[in-house]
Amino acid sequence: MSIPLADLVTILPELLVVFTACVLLVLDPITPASKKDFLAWMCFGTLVVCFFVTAAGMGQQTFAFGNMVVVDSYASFWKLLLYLVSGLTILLSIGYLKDEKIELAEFYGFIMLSLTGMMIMVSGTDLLVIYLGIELMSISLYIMAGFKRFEAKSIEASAKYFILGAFSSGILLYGISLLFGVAGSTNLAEISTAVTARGLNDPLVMISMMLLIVGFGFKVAAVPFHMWTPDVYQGAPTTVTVFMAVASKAASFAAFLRVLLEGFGGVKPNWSGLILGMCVLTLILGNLVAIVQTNIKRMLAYSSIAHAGYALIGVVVTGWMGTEAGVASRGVSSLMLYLAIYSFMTMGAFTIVAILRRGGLEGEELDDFTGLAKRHQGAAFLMMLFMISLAGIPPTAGFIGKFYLLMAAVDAGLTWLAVLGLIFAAVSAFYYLRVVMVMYMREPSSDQELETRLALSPTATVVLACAVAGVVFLGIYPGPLVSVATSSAIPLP
Amino acid sequence: MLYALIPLLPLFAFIVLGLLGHRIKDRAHLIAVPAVGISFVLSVMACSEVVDGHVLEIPLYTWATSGELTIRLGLYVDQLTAAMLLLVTIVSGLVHVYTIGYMHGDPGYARFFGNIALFTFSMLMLVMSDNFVQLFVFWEAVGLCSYLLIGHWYERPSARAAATKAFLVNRIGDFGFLLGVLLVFVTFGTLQYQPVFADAAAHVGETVDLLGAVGGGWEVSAMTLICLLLFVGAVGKSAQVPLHVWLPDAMEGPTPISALIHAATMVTAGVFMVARLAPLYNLSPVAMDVVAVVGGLTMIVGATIAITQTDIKRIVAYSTLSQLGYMMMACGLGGYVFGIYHLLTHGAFKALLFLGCGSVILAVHHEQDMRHMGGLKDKLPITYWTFIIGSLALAGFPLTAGFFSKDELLLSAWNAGALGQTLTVLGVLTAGMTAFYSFRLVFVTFWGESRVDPHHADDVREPAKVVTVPLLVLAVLSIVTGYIGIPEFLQHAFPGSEGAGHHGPAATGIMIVATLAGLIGIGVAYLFYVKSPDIPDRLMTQWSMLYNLSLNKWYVDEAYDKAIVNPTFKMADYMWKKFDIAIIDNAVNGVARGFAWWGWVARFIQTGETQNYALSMTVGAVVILTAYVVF
Amino acid sequence: MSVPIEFYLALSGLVFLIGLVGVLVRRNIIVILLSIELMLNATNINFVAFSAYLGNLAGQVFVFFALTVAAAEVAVGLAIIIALYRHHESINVDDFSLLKW
Amino acid sequence: MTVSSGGFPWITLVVFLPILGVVAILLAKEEMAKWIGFAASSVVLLVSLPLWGMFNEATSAMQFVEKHHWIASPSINYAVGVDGISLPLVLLTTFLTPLCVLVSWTSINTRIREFMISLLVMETATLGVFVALDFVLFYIFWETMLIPMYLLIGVWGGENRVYAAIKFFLYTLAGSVLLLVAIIVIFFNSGEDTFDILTLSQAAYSPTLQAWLFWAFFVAFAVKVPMFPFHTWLPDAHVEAPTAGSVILASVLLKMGTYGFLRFTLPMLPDATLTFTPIIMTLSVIAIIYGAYMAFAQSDLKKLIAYSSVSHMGFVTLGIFALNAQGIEGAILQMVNHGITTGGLFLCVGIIYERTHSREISDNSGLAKPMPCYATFLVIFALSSVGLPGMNSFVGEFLVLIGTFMWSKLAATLAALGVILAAAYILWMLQRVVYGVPAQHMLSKLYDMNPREIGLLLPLVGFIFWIGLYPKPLLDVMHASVENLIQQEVRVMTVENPGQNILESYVLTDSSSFALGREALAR
Amino acid sequence: MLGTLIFFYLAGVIVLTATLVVALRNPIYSAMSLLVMFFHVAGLYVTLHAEFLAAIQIIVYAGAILVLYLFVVMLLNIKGEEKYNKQSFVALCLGGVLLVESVVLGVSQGITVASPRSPSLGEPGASVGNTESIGEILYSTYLFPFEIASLILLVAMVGAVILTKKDIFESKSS
Repeated sequence: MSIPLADLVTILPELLVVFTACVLLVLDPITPASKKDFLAWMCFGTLVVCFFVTAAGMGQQTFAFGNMVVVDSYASFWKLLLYLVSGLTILLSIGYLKDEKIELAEFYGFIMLSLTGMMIMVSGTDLLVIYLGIELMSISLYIMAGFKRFEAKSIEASAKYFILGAFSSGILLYGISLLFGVAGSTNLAEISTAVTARGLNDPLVMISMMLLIVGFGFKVAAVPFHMWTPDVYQGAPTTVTVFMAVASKAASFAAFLRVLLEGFGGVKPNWSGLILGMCVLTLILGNLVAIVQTNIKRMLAYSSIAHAGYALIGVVVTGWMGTEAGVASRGVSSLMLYLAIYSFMTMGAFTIVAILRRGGLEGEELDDFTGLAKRHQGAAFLMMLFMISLAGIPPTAGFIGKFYLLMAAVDAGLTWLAVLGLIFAAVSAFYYLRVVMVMYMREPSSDQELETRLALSPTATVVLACAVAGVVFLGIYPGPLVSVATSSAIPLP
Repeated sequence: MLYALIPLLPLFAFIVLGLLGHRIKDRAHLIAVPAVGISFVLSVMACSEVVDGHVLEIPLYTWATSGELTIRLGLYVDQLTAAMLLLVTIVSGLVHVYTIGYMHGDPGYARFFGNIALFTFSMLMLVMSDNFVQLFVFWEAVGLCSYLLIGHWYERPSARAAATKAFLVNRIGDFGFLLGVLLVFVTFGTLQYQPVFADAAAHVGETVDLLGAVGGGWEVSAMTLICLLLFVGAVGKSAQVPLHVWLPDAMEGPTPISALIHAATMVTAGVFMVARLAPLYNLSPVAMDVVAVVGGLTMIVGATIAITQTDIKRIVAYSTLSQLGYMMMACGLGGYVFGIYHLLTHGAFKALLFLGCGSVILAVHHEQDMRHMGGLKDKLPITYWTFIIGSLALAGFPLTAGFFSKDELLLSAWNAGALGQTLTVLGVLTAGMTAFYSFRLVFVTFWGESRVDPHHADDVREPAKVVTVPLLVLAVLSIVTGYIGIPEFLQHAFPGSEGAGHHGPAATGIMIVATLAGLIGIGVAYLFYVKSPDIPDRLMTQWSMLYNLSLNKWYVDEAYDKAIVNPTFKMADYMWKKFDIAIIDNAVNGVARGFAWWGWVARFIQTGETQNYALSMTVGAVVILTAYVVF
Repeated sequence: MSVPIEFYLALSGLVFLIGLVGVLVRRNIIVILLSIELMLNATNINFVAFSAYLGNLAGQVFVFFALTVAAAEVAVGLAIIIALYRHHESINVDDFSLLKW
Repeated sequence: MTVSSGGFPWITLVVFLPILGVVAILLAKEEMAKWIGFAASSVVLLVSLPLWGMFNEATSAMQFVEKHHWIASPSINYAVGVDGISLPLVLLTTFLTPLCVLVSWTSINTRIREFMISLLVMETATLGVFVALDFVLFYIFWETMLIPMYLLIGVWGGENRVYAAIKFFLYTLAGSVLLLVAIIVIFFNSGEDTFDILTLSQAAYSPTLQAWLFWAFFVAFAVKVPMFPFHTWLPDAHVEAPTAGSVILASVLLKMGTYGFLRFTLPMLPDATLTFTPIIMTLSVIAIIYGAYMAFAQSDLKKLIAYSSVSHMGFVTLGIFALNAQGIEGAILQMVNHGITTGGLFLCVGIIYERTHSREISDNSGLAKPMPCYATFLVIFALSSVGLPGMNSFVGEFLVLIGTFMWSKLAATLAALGVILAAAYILWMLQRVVYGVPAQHMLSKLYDMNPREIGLLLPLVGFIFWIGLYPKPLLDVMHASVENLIQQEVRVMTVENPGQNILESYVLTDSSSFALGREALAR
Repeated sequence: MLGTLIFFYLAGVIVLTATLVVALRNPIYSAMSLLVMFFHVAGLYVTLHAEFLAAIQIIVYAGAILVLYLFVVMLLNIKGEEKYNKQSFVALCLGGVLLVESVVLGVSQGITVASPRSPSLGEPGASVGNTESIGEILYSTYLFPFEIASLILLVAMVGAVILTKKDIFESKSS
């Protein structure tokens, strides 16, 4: 039994990340507390390297480990995004962990490991692998969510996430088992042949698909499987929230889409309708409930649900009956584009929340932002920028993302869906702008003046810089990203 | 081209005064008077050029083009215009002079001169305009001037109100006028006089669909509609019934204004317009009759009100009203020449009367109620005698200008068929009343013992030369204008309107009757207010109803207030609060509130209990599976 | 083979549903985790049955991995439960709902 | 690749110079902000003037066109240019912004830097809207404009500013929801892979589709204008906004809506336009009368002017949908006029507000004595908004009325009624504000205008009389473009009933357009 | 025939014990009945010729996991006798619906499984299931998942430590 070298080369990035994680876990005990940052930088460096490795391999399509893993441009796109997000999360955490007094180097280890899980999810072509990837990612996240052990909220978030996560993965697994019965294998390609052969109304196919949709719907936080999101996002440490809101959501969408298209490509009408329903519900509920939130983290959580709704538009389009290949791939690419852009703006928004501190705590209440523009013009301005972008108002990137999704929707003949999406975009503007309003149009109370400060570590500055750059640049000149997304969408059938 | 200066000089004066007014202050007249003076001279020259029947046309510039619409501004001087030019420049010039004395020491001295200069400019442009747009532009411009001038003493609430009222009522008239202009364009495709007049005949048969794209197809004759709409403007401007209400109130303005704008020139613009557009009116009998009837009505209404008023200026104002009625009636009956003729003579003697009132008012320290006057004839000889002349002319006393013009006017009316003859009878009646109230005014003001406020009863004396000289000049004019053959001069402007034969039984009959009416009126006035002053009071009590009706101007103002003004404001407030805010705006905010409310409701799905979350997932699963089972 | 595959499917389905209901009805976290174990076992029964029926080992291998994951989850889960217990002195899920609405 | 006009990129320069100003402000010190703001906006004005000079009135084609590829798929270009319709509006914008800076000179004394930045960003956005030749570009500018306006109202506004700001923002945003969808739908139905406005205007769309698109456009534009049922945000926004905000709002922002009608609805959806003209005309007439009538009830100067704006913008829409040269040119002219006149009025209100800190008529009465110079200006602007002949508004209203009169006597008559009402409420306002008796407690605060204030009102007065007395040059700029625009309609109408040009079809049989509309709908 | 009987015995016990796990009020009893069930599942595996898995089932599940549970239960000495959740009725209904629906589906359409991969194996499961072959593919075909599984375990290990170790932060920060 010998390990084919080629396969190892194919999964080189994964190996690098894992290796770094292990090294970190080894070095952690022997590095003095003052030097911990070094470990973070080590991880960051690794990610940079991985970035270039993946970017270099962009374009070709290589299978490894007997078609269990594929590295195609679709996977690469997501991986690049994941590196970026994880890297920024790490940078942000360096300062944040100190402020929150949870300075554990293991944290970075978990980020790396769960990143590994995500990478496996996006490039797995075998349900077994995808499942394991999901588990690796989720278990790390359960732990990270509870990282502020001494805070009841944090642990509660962790517990809720864990219970529901385990529940959903149980459901997912059962679905997989049925599929195995259907196809005699867990490989997506074989599954799709079997499913296509059996057609729409085979009970096993139906039930298994239902279970899979529930499982993935949970991961991407689509209504009605979204309910963990607000609680967990609010309770978890902010950097973890960012990581969950951006990275895990992106990875889950990637895997979800791959499973749907490569596994169930034959029965598109069977699932696109369902996804459409989920999509509509998600849009409506996410936006409506966000209106009444007073805690920014929770508000952003609901907004991330709403954004999942928008992303689902892309999924719907890819599967919508009667759409020819061109339209379908437009759906995929617009989804990828949207999530990429969404990552930047969400990253930015959460970063502001993370660095804004009132007393010893982080300024996560809406009230903590009162009159921010008076004291910290820069922060207020950036927050406004991110809010505008999240609301999808030009000339920020958020608009471009929505624009392409709507294009796809209209192209697929779902004009009404586009209208609905935009109406709720207008609704969302209300709660996003309320933040702006609070920052710019309210007078801060005197004690607030004293209490609030900006824990702006240099690394956090870098994060903000990247986020702003993304939001503005992609808003004004989205061309490159668009073309990348378009080309990366091709490998999917 | 030289004649372009006629209007431009006053404009220049206005601009100078407008910009440097605060510097020039009391020397304002040094700029205004010469300007008007020169334009007077130029007008005389212009007049002499057109006296032999041909006309001057001076194109200025193309104002605007749009689609097939092209509007060229220009000046057009024919006999009608020339006569008006003279009238305007003369009266305006004299008023300028008079003002030097009258407004002496007024804080707004320069502003006042500026405004009358502007008015003179606008009025001249109005009479000289050669197209409808220009006519309309200055039609409103003179209205603006009167607005500014009536409101000259804006500290007085009454003056403010009067100014606004004047402008608004005029606006209502102009609304019709504007529509008329639009209709002219739609019918003729142009707005220049000459082409319109040229092919007016061709469009007689045309009709317009009133409702247009809205459908319904309510057809009326284009020509009639045009004439009537334009006439609405005239009704407003010339204070004809029912839009006459603004003129009396306009007396709140300084007296020179009353003389210039509200007696001699602006208010006659309506008559002028009808005359100017004779070629159109001639083609629409209906419109003509309407004009005539409205004129006649105004004539009688004005007179009936005048006989009971006590404010000297208002008396004169109402007499102006009824005189305008005469003119309008004449035009309506086709006697344009005589309408204009009377317009000119009236311009002279009415200006005279106003300025006379002015000097009286000046003498008795801005007292206008004649019950606080009397016995002034010794103190103010010049004023008194000139005033007498004016009144005689107004009463149509033989050998005054008023006598000739009114006489020929009535004559032409008499010759204009049944309607004409009925109106003539009214005219004679009115003549009688006119004589009565004008001499009532004279007797009460100048005769009898003084009822002047004792404080300054002693220092009542003749005002300065600048005030009296214009009186004398006008007095002369109100005689002379009867003899210089104005009608013949005007004939050229109205081809085919040779005045009815000046001889024959009708002519003499009318002359005698009218004169008699005048004399009777004077006699009655003498009887009432000199011989036995108790008669009026007795009548007053006997016919109190009629008396009050007349005293309160037939309650027209009250009616308007009750029927239109107050409801408008009340309704507006109600609509705003109950409809705009309570319904429309509420609906808008309601949508927003609705979303928020749903959000508030939906948040409670998120109970915070883990197992509820798991349950909702299960529900989701069930729903999906059911969907599959069902479909 | 003597027993038709449908029986196995029915069995596993039943167990799975019981586990699922268990998750929904029990308040004690530990029992909830046990119910989840039921669901996983149902899965495993499926896999084994299929693999035997189809005669390929993939199913058994999958069970192997599922087992590993289950073990890992249990470890983490119990850790969380302990941490949670430190805060609430209780491990009834409905006793902790700081985060809601 | 670049398909530039080859010439010097005037438009780009004009549009983005303000952004340079923003950068400068960010770098400079707070005290310098307003100076830079003024400098920047004036430079923009200077740079924009040559456009007028070099503009070729003969052609209806876009001029100073710049076109660069921006996004590959779908092909979205950075394409800008002006024609006779947009040029006046561009100039209006560049001309008013410096005034806005000036009027805020002393009245804005908190966060001057942000204020100036918002103002300049606003200028860029609005200019962008008027010059954009690419639909997506247009939409981007169209939306971008919301943010600075939101801040202007919300940060520097009056007591109730937050409510007004959010209302303004959400209302207009919600309005443009359908616009974006419509843009995309048009893109897919035009049969070409481009968002180029001119190309899309050439394509033909099925009447049913046109009907949908028409209403989609309508909502967006009508909210901006605002037309009758959608007007309620205007009073709030105007009243709460700072003076500069109100001026921009009234003078430039409202024009976007009507500009939208001209640039998109008419050329792209000719059939639908003909079909729905009666409805729009009705709404416009209602707006005219209703707005004027509401103004009666106002005791707050700004509210009064706001409602008068509704009325005046009613004239604009009326003229546009009269679909003939006079109407449309009058409408465009009226946009400019309304910008100047209402702008002037708001400036006046701002000036007095700076002294008395009240917008109530009762507090600001009898200004003629203490502030003669101010009173003069106020009277001039007021009379201009009454539409007094010899002043700018008259020309616009006159042309619009002619155009409308050709379409329907009744409509024109009702619209003309609006003119009377305008006279009524404006004069009533003057009677109290200018001529009334001063409120005693205010007397001490009433001092006449300083040179800066006079300086910023004088140019407006200049325009009022220039346009009033010699509108020809301004109209000449429009002719070609408007003619071209009308040809679009003619094309459709001649399809309906050949051998009739649009004017005849209106003049001879007023109801023809209505009938045509019905047929168009029936198809 | 015998096989069927055995199956029904095992299945019956499994379902019963499973129900007890959910039904019994006391966690300890639940755990116990789960233990019973594990053994029977293992038995089921044996009948399916998956002896290796059967062994693991006993060792890992019964031996490790369940003991762990009991350990925690003891550690936190939870007083038993807890009530069901308020939503239990709804939950049962939903479960019932799911059951009915899947039965309906199964009966109406009929369940068909993929055809056996290798017909050569006449008596299915004879050669498969022996530990050797499993180990074989586990280290060749399934090497990659195997590695991932190891990572999962690693994460779980470290995570458990981090979450439970007392005063971990104090020691770090000092």
